[in-house]
Amino acid sequence: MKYFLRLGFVLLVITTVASGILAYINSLTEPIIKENQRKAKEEARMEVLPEAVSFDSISYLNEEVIYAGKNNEGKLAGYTFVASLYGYSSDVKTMVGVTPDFKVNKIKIIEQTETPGLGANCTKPEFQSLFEGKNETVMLVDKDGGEIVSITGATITTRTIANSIRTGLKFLRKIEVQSEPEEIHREEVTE
Amino acid sequence: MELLAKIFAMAIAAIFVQNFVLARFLGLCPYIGVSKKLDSALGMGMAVIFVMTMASTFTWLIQTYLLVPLKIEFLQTIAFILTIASLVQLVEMIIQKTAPALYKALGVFLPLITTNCAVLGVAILNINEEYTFIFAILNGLFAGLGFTLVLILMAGIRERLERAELPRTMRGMPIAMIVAGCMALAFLGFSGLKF
Amino acid sequence: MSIILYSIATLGTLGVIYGIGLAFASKKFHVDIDPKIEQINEILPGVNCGACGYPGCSGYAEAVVKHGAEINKCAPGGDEVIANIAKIMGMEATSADKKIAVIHCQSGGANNTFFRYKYHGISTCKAAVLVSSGPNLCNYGCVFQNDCIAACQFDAIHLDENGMRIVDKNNCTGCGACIIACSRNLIELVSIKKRVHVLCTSHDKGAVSRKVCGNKTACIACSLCVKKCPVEAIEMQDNVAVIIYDKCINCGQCTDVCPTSAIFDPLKEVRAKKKAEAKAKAEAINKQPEEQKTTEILEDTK
Amino acid sequence: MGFKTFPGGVHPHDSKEYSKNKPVEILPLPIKVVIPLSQHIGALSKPIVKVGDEVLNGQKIAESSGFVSIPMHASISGKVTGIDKFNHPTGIISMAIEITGDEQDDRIELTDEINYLELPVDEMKNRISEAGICGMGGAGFPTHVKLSPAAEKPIDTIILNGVECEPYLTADYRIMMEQPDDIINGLKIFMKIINAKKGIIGIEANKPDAIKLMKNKLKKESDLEVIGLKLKYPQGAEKQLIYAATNRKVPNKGGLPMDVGVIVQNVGTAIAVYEAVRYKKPLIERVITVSGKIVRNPKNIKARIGTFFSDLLEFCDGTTEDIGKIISGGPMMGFAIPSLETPMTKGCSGLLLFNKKEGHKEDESVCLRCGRCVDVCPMDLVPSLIAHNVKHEDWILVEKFGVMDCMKCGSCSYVCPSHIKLIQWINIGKLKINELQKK
Amino acid sequence: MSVIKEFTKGIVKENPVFVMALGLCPVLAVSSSVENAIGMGAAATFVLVFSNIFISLIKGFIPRKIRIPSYIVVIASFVTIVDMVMEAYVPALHKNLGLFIPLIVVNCIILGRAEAFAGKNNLIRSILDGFGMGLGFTLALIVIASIREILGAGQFLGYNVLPATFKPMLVAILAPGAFLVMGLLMGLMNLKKK
Amino acid sequence: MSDVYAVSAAPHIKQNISVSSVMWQVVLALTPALLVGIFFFGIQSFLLTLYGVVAAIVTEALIQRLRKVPVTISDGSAVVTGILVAFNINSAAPWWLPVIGSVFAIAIGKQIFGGLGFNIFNPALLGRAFLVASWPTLMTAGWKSTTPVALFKSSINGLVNLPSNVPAVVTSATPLGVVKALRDTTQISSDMAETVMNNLTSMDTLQNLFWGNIGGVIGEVSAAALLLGAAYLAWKHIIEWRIPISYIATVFILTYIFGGINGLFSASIMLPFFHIFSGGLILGAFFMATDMVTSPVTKKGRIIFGMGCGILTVVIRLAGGYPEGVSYSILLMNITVPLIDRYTIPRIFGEVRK
Ligand SMILES: Cc1cc2nc3c(=O)[nH]c(=O)nc-3n(C[C@H](O)[C@H](O)[C@H](O)COP(=O)(O)O)c2cc1C
Ligand SMILES: Cc1cc2nc3c(=O)[nH]c(=O)nc-3n(C[C@H](O)[C@H](O)[C@H](O)COP(=O)(O)O)c2cc1C
Ligand SMILES: Cc1cc2nc3c(=O)[nH]c(=O)nc-3n(C[C@H](O)[C@H](O)[C@H](O)COP(=O)(O)O)c2cc1C
Ligand SMILES: Cc1cc2nc3c(=O)[nH]c(=O)nc-3n(C[C@H](O)[C@H](O)[C@H](O)CO)c2cc1C
Ligand code: SF4
Ligand code: SF4
Ligand code: SF4
Ligand code: SF4
Ligand code: FES
Repeated sequence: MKYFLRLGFVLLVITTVASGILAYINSLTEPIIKENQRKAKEEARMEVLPEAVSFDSISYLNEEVIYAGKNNEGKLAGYTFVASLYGYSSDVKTMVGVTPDFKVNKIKIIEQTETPGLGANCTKPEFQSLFEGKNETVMLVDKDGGEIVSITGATITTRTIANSIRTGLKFLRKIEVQSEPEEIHREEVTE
Repeated sequence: MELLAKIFAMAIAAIFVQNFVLARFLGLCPYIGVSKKLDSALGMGMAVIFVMTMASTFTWLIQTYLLVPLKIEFLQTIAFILTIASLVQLVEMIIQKTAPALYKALGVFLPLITTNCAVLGVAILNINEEYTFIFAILNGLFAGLGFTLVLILMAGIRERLERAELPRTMRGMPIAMIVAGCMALAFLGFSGLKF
Repeated sequence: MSIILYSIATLGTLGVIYGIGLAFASKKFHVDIDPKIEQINEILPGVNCGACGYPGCSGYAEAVVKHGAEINKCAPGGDEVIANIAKIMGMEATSADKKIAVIHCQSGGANNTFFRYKYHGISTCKAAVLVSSGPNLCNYGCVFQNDCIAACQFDAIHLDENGMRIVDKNNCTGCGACIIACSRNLIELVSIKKRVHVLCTSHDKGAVSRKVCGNKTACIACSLCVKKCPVEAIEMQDNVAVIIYDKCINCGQCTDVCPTSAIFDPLKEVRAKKKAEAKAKAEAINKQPEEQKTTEILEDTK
Repeated sequence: MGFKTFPGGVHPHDSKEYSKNKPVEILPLPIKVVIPLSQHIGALSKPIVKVGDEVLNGQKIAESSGFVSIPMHASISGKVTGIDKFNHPTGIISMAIEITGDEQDDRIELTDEINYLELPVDEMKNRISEAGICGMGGAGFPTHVKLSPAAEKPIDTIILNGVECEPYLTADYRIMMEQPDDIINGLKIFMKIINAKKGIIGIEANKPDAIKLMKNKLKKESDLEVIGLKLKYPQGAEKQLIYAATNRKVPNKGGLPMDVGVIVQNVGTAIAVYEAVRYKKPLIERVITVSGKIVRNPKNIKARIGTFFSDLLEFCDGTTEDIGKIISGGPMMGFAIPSLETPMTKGCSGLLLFNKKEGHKEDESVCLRCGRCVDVCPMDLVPSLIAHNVKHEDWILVEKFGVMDCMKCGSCSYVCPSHIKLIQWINIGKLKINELQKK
Repeated sequence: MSVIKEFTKGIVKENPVFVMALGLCPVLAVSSSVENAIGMGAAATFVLVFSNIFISLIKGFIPRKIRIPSYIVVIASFVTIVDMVMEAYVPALHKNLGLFIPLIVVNCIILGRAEAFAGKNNLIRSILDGFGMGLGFTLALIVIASIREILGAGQFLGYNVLPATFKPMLVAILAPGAFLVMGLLMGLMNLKKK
Repeated sequence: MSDVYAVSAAPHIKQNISVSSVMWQVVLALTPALLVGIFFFGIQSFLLTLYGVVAAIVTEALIQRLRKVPVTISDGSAVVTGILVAFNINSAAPWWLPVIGSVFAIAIGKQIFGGLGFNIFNPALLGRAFLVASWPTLMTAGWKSTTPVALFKSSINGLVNLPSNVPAVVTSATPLGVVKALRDTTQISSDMAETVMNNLTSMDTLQNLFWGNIGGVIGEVSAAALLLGAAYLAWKHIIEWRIPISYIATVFILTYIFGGINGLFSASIMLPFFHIFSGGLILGAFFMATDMVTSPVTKKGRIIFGMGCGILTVVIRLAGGYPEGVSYSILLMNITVPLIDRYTIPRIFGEVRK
């Protein structure tokens, strides 16, 4: 019995010490990590909607927040949302900036693990710029009759991105056109 | 029906499309180490299926009811590996005592599994993918099945290669890697599979 | 701060529970196993990586003890572990009385064999002797398809220029694999100290064996050696002389009397040289000019 | 006419044209014969003569040394000049009795039992046993043993094997053409002894006139039947013949025809049995085919047991080309032998001579895994895997894959594109497994 | 064994990847680019060195029965530290390596060295051993990653190194390429050994 | 001792067949398909094939030299591999594609395992899979036709008589590409999809498929030419019916059940024929799945193998990321061959059922 207690005790000491140290280090790194994540999203938002200086959350699309961005005059500068759909081999997440007239301002692929050299080419600026100024009616791959020229050998990825953005745009238009911008219940997002 | 379809899709993905070994690079040590004999491979495969399912279950519970409420998710790695290690050892001892026949067929492979990154991998993936309890368990099961499938196929091939006139330098590990590469090449055929 | 406390508490509790639980379980579910397995298991790194090809360290330990698995399979353990396992298994080589293989036939190549037929078929001795009793005229001699060479893992059997199989006594470990491989039962393990061997196993009558031996070194069962041996170490067994190694004293006298050189003595040259030297010395004392003769003798023995 | 057959098998060219239409000729008395003591499966016969003894043609010179053994008889009259090791037509070297003839050919006396079918069964069997008859279809199993099946295994059918599926050989064909009545009488004796209800004569499709002849002869016999069989090797193999004729499968792992109520005998054996039962004539001669492309005059010869092959060849006027290979028996299962100075035995149905080219060497290459051997194996084995495992000495698998069920028909080796000597490997495997099983 | 050898053996003679074939998962998984390889190598080396230090320090206090669990806890702690620190300071790399950082815990090299070496040797030797092994691991990773990145993307560390006419051999950075490159390299090592 | 004769184990006669005769007959049987390829795609397809063959032979000789084993390029197996690699490449491919494919096929697919007889995977298909994974765009795009005469009332593309209002999405280059495009896009009405499907299964399309007037890789286009070669091989007993028949039958049945666009059994009876004659199925079933080295030796095993290929082909064609699944299905089944062989050892003649 004593032997068992000793075993238990040693393990206890080790785990205690370990967890103590870890908790301490965690307390140091966690804020940085959180801040990183927030910054990353915010930077992405800023990037796709550079005119905006502040963002208000207005709704949710697939559990991701849709923001309305205001420019420095406090006027609506546009919206941002994260479009997401399963592509060739992964979920492709795109930060989309939308102008107030529901055209794409800019997009940024923020998460994907498509095939390097094929689907992964979607992160290239040349490709992302294809989407600028398009609305949901032409937000289709060329092969589907739209205006998005697909990446060679990666039609699936292209189609995924286009479709996800199109869905988002439709949704956005629905909720925004229904309700007047002023009436929308807005709250500052604190994250 | 909806649920069944989802489970089916998950099974296909975990077993073929995102096979743990060939596409995700998890569990390679036993894949190379224990695939020399079909019998061993079968035993190992069964043990892995069992442990992966168990581990998925327990780690999910620990994560959801212990780490998350207490906000100590950073202890995930350490808690999971301790859980898996203890679980495996416990199961091993119990089987050894109560079912010697089963132990002979399966139990001897259990210790090897502790350091198999597929097990810890599936536990962490379950959390990352935010699976529900049932799906976490199923994911563990299917991932184990996928692992076992390629392990057994590999063992069959290696038993045949044992008697091939391989170039000397390629014997053993190198040819196993090459076969794995060819298998991965063939498994690319499953890529993009959707039902 | 609370997080630090929580984590310490959680992990500590987990640790204690797992630790004590396992300790209890190991008592409760204790199973007796071979102490050697335990010992080896202790020595092994315990990382259960599977590099050995066995299911974990304990699997390997069991394989070593029960199934004679090779002891050098543990990659993480390195040489140290190998040495330790060897110690536990009592594997230290005892070189006190090393036995090596002796091939009892001096034939064995196309150059020194008579044929009954041209053999077409699988190049193994086993297969060749199954076809019409083997291609060579002698029914007891080497069929030289090299099964022994293939069987030897230590590269200890080589061919000489006549195609005769020679055992390299340095490489031979006395494993006996070649004995099993030889379809003519020509190979025997003999203490390395015994140097004189009858290199023929033909049970044919003298006249026959003399005729069929391509190397002309068959034992013709003349029994001269039996009579000559000072310690009665040779017996005639069914038409062939057999040395009882326990008795043989390596004197080589049988070699001298054998009319067909069926008895082989590697020391013969050394002996002859010594003898010649002794003789030379003796004669040198008697007659100086005879010197040339001795050199001739020496050259003969080369 | 619907021909019956078995699954698997191969179609080598039958090459029977050389000797098919040559009536049996009788070989002049040889000066010397050598009678091996092992012409059959079972224990060696025990010599009962000494060197120097005078013997008569037909006199017993060696007696059977057990139940599964047979006596041997002198096939010429003369003097015993040696009891020593001699060449044997299976290629081995074994003990034999040499008799130098006195050119008198003095015979022992024979009887003539007109009502031989009325003889008691035991007497019939005794006569067969005393005549030293063993199977003449190749395997050489003592016939009296075959005719004494275990009581719990009733035999209802006797099959006479007139298939002669080996290429070149025509001995059985000739005797069927020339002695059909004797064969039928032999069959009746078999049926009488064993109390079988049905007798079948199986003949391959490439001998239509033999089938016709036999059919005519058997028109009135309701319990006797001729069955035509497809031209396919090894149609004459016992188990395959039984399957084709009766649709019964002899169990593997040492199962015997009697397990399915059948006994198979060669047509030559039937004649020998008839002669033994009726005339008490010992088995001292048989018909043998001497053939091959290079034989000047291929023939079917009735020759004394113990005659040297060299004498037979001389009777056929030698060869037109240099001999490359000598084969005793058929080309598929026969033995290549090192010397013509080899005596023929009771089981020798053929002597074939090949030229140097036909006897040339083909090296093994690696197995392509083409599966041809698997397709043709009449025993449904996987010869390539057996050979592969013999090579790697995995005896457990070798046995598991059924090496002991291989009848060495040679079909697999015949079709292998990689020239793998499958049978040779299988033979090694058989030997090893035998050895292991004994332990 | 000399102290220097303790350090160098891990690099070639007992290279954990090519010779011992341990810890293959991260090797194959992250070797599609040199950058990831270096990151992974650094992380693993860190864990190796520090867990070796700790284990060689506390080895006297650990009862045999709970040796392995204790070591695991030590290693897991360092892994978690690496994990957190990387996430905080090099988030991009952390994201690329993903799952394979926590999986360092079960990497046989680390547990193996802890058990086979640090558990038996003094502090200095353990440090050198850990460092040597870590370096060997990193170098192996870099070699594989270089081949894969150059062939598969025409790049090295993200810079184009091959002429534009070269059409990258995509397969090299896909899963099959990892196995094939690894197999061929191992074969090459065997060839050299003889 | 004057005459020394040859002695060997029985049998003493031997069927006139050898490895090289088998291989060269396969080469012969592949020639009609090559000729049709040249006819439709021009001399370029011949050159590509030549490059593939030469590369295969040179690689084989080089590696055998390095391995210090006898050089066996004359047995023709490398030639077969080279041809089949090139047959799996489209005629517009650059010259180095078949070369690299053949080098990989022989070096990694064959010699590394010990050469002829020991390889696990079909070398040519491994070469193709390697190329597809490495240069997917080159392997799947850009069919070019240089048909000298307009033999048939149709185009070299996937469709005949395409209604003008069909969106561009379905104008894929190969018939199976059209099927996959229909599956992938949401931008086409079900009526339209039906029209396209009907078009695919029309007699005209089927005829084109059969004769080879259609987009595809060099070797696969003409079912007729391939069947001619296959018939020769079958007549010579070089290939055996089990694998191709079970393969094709499985595809037939499964595509009939699952192939329709409106659920189970909605396909017309012509659809299975469309599936059989399009893509590489005929080439694969008769020339690649039958590669004896990489297929099971047992009879039952071969049927299982063929069915497995069939199932995988249909799965990939109807649900996979590629329009065509023949090559992957065969490769995937290659993996299972050792196990199939192991568990399908036939019951020995006379073996008693337990
Ligand atoms: C190994 C491999 C990876 C691939 N990865 C992708 C991918 O990430 N995204 C994608 O859209 N297509 C990918 N494909 C290609 C698809 O299978 C398909 O051929 C392609 O999407 C068709 O597009 P296309 O019409 O532009 O040729 C990949 C193909 C292979 C062989
Ligand atoms: C492959 C093979 C082929 C055979 N072919 C014949 C044949 O053609 N004719 C024949 O009488 N016996 C043939 N036999 C022998 C028979 O199996 C059987 O032993 C014989 O018919 C029994 O009759 P017996 O005892 O009278 O010789 C063959 C055996 C084997 C294994
Ligand atoms: C290369 C190889 C191939 C084998 N193939 C088979 C096979 O096809 N069928 C089989 O039952 N056993 C096969 N075995 C036999 C196994 O080694 C082992 O004897 C068998 O699986 C034991 O199974 P059991 O205990 O159920 O009888 C094979 C073994 C090896 C090494
Ligand atoms: C009927 C038949 C089909 C063959 N098919 C292929 C094939 O698909 N791919 C290939 O590389 N070789 C093929 N070969 C050639 C040969 O078998 C191949 O090179 C071996 O796989 C190499 O070991 C074939 C040969 C034959 C006789
Ligand atoms: S096989 Fe063994 S006994 Fe024979 S020579 Fe070689 S080492 Fe010696
Ligand atoms: S060497 Fe001497 S002791 Fe030995 S057997 Fe010969 S004579 Fe006898
Ligand atoms: S394995 Fe035996 S029975 Fe089968 S074909 Fe070969 S020799 Fe005939
Ligand atoms: S016939 Fe020959 S090459 Fe074909 S599988 Fe059989 S042994 Fe192998
Ligand atoms: S590193 Fe993944 S199982 Fe060993």
